[in-house]
Amino acid sequence: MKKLLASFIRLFEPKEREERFQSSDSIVTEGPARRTILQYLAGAMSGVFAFLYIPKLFVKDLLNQHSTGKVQLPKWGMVIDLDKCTTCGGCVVSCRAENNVPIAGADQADKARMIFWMDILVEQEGEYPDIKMRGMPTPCNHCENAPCVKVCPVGATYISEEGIVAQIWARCIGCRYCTTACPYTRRYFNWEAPQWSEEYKNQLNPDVATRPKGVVEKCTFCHHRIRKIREQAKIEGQALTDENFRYLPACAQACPAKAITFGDLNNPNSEVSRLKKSPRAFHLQEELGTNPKVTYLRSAKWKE
Amino acid sequence: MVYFLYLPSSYENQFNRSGRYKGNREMRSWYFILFVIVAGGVICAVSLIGSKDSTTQPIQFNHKRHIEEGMNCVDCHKQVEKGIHATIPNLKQCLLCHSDPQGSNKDEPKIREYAQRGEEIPWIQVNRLPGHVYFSHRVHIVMAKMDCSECHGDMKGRTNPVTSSQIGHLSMDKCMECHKQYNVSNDCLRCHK
Amino acid sequence: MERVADTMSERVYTPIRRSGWKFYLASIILLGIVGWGVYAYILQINYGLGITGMNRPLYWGIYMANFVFFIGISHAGTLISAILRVTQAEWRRPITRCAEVITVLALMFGAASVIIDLGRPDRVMNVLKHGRLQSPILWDVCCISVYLTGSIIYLYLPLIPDLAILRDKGIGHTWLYKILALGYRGTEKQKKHLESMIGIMAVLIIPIAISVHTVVSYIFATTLQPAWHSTVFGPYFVVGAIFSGIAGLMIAMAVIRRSLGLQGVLKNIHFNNLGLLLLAMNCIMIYFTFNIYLVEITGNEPSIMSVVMQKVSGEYFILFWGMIIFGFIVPAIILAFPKGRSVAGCVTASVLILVGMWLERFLIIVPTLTRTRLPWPEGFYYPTWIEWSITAGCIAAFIFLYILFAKFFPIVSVWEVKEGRELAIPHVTERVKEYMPEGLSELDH
Amino acid sequence: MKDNKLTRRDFLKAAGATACGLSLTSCGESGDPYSIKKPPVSGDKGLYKGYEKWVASSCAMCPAGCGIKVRTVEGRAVKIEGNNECSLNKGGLGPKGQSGLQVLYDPDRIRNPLKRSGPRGSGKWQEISWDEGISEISKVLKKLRDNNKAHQLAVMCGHSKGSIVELWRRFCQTFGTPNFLDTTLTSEGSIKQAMFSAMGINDLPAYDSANASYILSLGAGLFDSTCHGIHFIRTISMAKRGQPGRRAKIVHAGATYSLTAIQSDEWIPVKPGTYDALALGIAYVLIKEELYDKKFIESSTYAFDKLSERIKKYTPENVEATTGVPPKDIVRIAHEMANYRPAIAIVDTNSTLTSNGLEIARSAIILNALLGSIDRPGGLLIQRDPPLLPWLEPALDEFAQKTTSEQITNNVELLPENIIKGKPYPLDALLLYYSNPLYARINPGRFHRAFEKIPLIVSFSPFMDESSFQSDIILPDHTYLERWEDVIPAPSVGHPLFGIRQPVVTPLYNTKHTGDVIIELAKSLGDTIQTAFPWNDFKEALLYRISGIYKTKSGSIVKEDEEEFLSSLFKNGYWESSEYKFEQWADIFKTSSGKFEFYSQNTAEQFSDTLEPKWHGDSSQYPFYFLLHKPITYAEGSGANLPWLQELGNVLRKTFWDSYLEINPETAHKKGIHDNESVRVESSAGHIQVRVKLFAGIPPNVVLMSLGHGHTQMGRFAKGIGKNPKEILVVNTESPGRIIPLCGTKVRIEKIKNGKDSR
Repeated sequence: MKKLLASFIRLFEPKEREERFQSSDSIVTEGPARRTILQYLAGAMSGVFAFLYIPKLFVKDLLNQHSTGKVQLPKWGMVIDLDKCTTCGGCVVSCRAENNVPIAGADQADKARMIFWMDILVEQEGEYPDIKMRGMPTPCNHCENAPCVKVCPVGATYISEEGIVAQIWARCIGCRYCTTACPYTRRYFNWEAPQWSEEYKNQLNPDVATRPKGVVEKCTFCHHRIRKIREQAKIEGQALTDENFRYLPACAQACPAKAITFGDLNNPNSEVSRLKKSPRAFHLQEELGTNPKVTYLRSAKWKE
Repeated sequence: MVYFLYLPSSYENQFNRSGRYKGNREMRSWYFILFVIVAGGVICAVSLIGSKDSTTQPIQFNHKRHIEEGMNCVDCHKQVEKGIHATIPNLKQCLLCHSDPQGSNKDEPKIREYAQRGEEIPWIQVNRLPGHVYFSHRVHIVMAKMDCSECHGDMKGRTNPVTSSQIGHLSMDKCMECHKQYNVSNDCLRCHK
Repeated sequence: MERVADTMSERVYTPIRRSGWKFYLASIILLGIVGWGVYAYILQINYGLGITGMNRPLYWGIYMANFVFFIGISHAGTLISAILRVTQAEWRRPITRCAEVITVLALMFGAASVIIDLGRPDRVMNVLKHGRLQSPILWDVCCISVYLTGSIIYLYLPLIPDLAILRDKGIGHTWLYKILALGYRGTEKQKKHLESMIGIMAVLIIPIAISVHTVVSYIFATTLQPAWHSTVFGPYFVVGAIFSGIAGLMIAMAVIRRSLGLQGVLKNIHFNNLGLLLLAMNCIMIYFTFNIYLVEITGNEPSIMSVVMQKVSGEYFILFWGMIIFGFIVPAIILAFPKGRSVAGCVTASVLILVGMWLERFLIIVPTLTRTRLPWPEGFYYPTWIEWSITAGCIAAFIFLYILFAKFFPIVSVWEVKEGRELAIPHVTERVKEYMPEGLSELDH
Repeated sequence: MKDNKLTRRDFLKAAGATACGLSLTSCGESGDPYSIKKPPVSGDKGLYKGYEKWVASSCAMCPAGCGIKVRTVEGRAVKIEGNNECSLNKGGLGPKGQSGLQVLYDPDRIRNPLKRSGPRGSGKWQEISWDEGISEISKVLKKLRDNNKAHQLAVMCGHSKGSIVELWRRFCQTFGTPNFLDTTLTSEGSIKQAMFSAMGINDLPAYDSANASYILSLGAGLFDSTCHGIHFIRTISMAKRGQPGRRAKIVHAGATYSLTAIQSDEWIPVKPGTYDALALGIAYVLIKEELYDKKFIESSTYAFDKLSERIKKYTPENVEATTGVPPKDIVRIAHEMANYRPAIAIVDTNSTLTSNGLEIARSAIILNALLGSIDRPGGLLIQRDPPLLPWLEPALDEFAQKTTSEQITNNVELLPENIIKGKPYPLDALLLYYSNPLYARINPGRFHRAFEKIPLIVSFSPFMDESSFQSDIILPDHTYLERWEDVIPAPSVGHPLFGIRQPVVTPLYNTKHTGDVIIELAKSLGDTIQTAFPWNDFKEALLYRISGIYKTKSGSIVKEDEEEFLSSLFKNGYWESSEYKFEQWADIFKTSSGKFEFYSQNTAEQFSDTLEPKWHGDSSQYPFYFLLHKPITYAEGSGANLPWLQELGNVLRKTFWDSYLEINPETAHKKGIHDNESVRVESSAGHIQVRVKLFAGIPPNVVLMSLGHGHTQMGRFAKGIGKNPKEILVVNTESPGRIIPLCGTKVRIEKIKNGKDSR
């Protein structure tokens, strides 16, 4: 080892190197030192520039992902009628079952580590007996101007061509910037490896990937259901109408009050487009300009 | 490792005798060779560990023979045109023909042995996609009219069952390349679940 | 005079020549802490981030505070020495090196803090593979790596002559110096090239340094979170960084001065001057903080107010007022008086400032996350021993590497000091002459 | 020196490399973290990958009996969804129904018949075969019959309807014991009794809430938990927003601000348990101002004069004194109800928890009658039963004929006292079918003592609940996704609805349908018992009953061939008749007068004069009314072992995996209690320690606690989570009828100093 190092060091022996060059050409007497420094510097700087410019190359790829086809793609949206909703929690459990959302357990629940893709948000005001309270189911709002998408450093979350704010589990590095940036706190992090007992593993839905520890997960508008129904229809040559999608996501399907409606916002005749025009319609935190694709209906507006 | 890197003394002597400039150059190439050997070794080791060519299927199934008999892929891999998975045929499928002895393959009677014991043939699934990838055979075969061989290689000429993944060479880039070529969306949600 | 200089260089070379028991003792203690931190980190990787105190919606905890803190400290060196070099402040000469080392190491640990904070550290390369330019984190990655590269070069360039001296004198690990000195022999031409290189780097590094901390503030400011979404965050963070950086530097200087006996080199005047700079920064910090809270409180937006009230009179009441009083006001009072700008005064102020600034980072991140815009969930945060251990490990590793640097390389730039001693007086006289009103000389006649 | 340094460096390098290696290896999960390897499926072979099937069945998570469709992939049940066609729930399914999968795949299910191998409650079990288990029981039963002690066998049954209940009844009948104890009666009893006295119908009422314009909930848990379940949520949402141009008003009179109150248009705070006074106060206004439905009263009711005589006491002022509702509100509600017809007043099991439960149920029914909302669109409906073919009457042998017809108790809550006293006779064997008295009954400690007196206790529970844990033999039943069963939903839609429950997956473990076990048991007992059970298994007996529906050749499935009928029944999962026929008063009223009776001739029970419910406990010592809440997730404790429900928790209070005592913030402030602190809740029957949740919707003199937690057994997810409020309830025997009220206890609360019990 020592000898090896010795010989390696010899390469940089200044005297010898200078002698070497002196013997061949006396003009470059002081060249080597300068050149080496310059070379090293140039190398370092080019490294720096590579660092700066490599990501830029990916912008091209990024733009390609949003291919602009001629066919108008649907833009999925959801309308939740709070006058109908009784906050029974059917949507919450249905979502859990459909999307393999892990159970936190008593200890982790105490530490506020629970994951709900669909959660019920509660607000309360007033004193007995003039109390007012409201519960509202809140999935990911799938904002058109999503604060979470802008901040993801690796493109693990993006807005799909059909308007779904998607999370690609396999790319997520778990920096939790998106969870922090989301003004609705509708993104969840796998603090620990999700645990299923051997028996509960039977229940896992094969259409939805399970998430490993350390990644962020969120509502997907049950896009696997959309894909499934669409493939089925395409192969069987059927046309899909708004009816097929109206109660498609697991939460909408489960809702006993049918308070959740789903559909294509680009289709002016769809139920969601119709409901969205209702005077009762409002969005959560409209003033932030996130432009959510989840619309709420309520006769008296929810105080924010 | 450290000892391995020691210079052989004879070489060092030679190096000392010859001029420095030349010696330096020789030494560099010597390091280069060493590096190539080490790197090559590492790569070989990794690829050896990585490849799982050790799978032995329970029955030496002859694809070529079956195709020659006029069968199609879909005859056994029944769900190719109907579902997401191509599916490995079950024993019932085999017994449609093989309830009586056919041909002369020494593995062929095994089918009936399994049937007698009431067991399924424990085929080992080698083609697997990661759990977060959605790949529908139906869509690619029926809608895109792809040929099985495009991913699975020439099974028609194969006389033995698959022992290693044939789709291992498929990377996400390859999927996306093809999608781009045929003007299919490369939206992440198209294939990720 | 020659003799004094020689004793100075001898003192700088002492740790390079031999390692005393103090070095070993310090190393063992520090490495013990580092080992403990590594153990905690291995646990964290095995169990996931669930082992920390973070939760929903408190997705960022003290790791992120450490990140901002370390990046802040990093502004100690390069920026200060670059600014001082560009402005040709002659008193800078003995302090540049120890400042620049802080920069390089703090940047490394800043970057490490982010990686520690990741849920999937194994996928960290995704940032390069799939980087998205829209994300402030990517800006950070770019800026910090540029800054790190730049600072290493900027640390390295002035080190070359010193390495050549060591190589020629045959002190310490000559083999290493032979490689690193790049055949520098101190000829006029080499010197000229080196000077111009350093000059270019000094100019280049200033905007990069400012960009880094601005971009760090963008991580918070570009989100919609209450009390983060503020235009003032960029300059606020830059000032905060310089502030904590100088404080860090003063502590390092005091330790070096004490342990190497360099009272004759790192003089009281250095502390005094840096103290004044620190005081200036302190005043700007107080001004900014006042500014931010006044605007937030008078704006009276409910979501922001709930965060502000959290700090002012809520759960973080003690930390907040502790930070304001002991982190900002007390140091300002100490530094305001010439007597307070003694070594002891400066160190006291610096320690207070460092703790205060760490709290400031903590109080930027945590209270905002405990009060989200929507009424539920309300967050709470109690860091676990894992987080504290890893934090302690990072700090210990930082100090250890700093000691190690002093062990291998001269921590005070010997040639610069020497050069300064030889050139400074004529140089300064020359320069001062240039400032003089033209007519004055004529009037003399 | 140099050597030293190098080795140190090497050491550091090695250490660093090890650390890196360690961290990297632990980072990557073994295998594919995105798809989790599932355990092999038992049974069905030849399931190809991705094989998917939807099986129609019926939910059993609550008595509502919604139609469900279960998605099975490769033989595993993966998702339960509501059956879109079933008119009961129209595709909707509540959180409990969705969680059914966790009943099936509960890791702590009993997988084999078990026999106790240590002393009771030691938790030592020995696996036995089914034959062993059945013969062991039949040995004991035979001995009972031989010794003329057949009546000393008791069956506690937790289902109120269906063939399996009929099968148990038949078994008891032929065996010769009158002790078939329906444990559901304690919660539904008051309303059933009220229905019986007014209309001669021994069933719960159904409500046509979809078509009502005005709904007054008298303490009912329309959206909390009712046996009408999803039906209420669906129909009332429809009434509120489902039909263009129509908008029903929902008024909730209740003691606390419940889920129902939140979703109602108006909440009227009422003193706990005084809904009868409120209903009669409204009736007073209706009668006084002659706003009632005169036509209906004249044609189809009996003893209206007696009612109008009696109701004179219930002036709005008097009612205010009792209920705390201002007179103007009472008058307004009466006017609104009279004007916005159809209007209904709804009571359910949540209303009748107090000692005057029977009175509450009766006054609500009377109010409906005055409004003319009986058997009318948008009113109270009489649930019609599906036309099942009854089994042939069994022949009884001399043993069965000569045993006493006196039940050991007419109320399950009083069972332990009778057992302990051996009065009227001791109990020798107890069979527990879907009942868990050691948890679910008031003050379950009493049952603990009673259990010690019973030589043989057999449990049929698929879970190790508290009672099974204390039993001698456990013969685990299939869960509802593995068995055949018929489902007659709790009254909701009115028209006959019949749901079939069929195995969605092959049974996972060595469990057995209890119906099959009864039949086998009967066979092993021989004689007339054997002949009374001529079927090979339960499915056969069930199909015999279903053939009655086939023979009517009406309703949603009409098929010529019985096979065809059955296959389409299994495919649809339910059968229902066409429309409900309204205003069939002459047919439905089974009273002696044939009319709606304001004054019952059938029962000797009259109007009681009490206006307020009875509370146990002195007000000075125990200042708080202790109210119980049945949350939608657990109702009375059957869902605590399902993590999905635990994780859903109390939706509006955001409490999970624990039970809380809800208390008014001001009261708490006065007592110096903060949110989430532990308090000691004490009644004269005992005390528990529980965390506090401040909630402004609770009156100052009331504390509220949810049922469902506090199991000491029942698997890993239920055990030790929360507290069971029934532990501190006082058994109050003063109420009329057979009702032992759940809410009749007053408590005091004490802050626990330093978080520890001051005891």
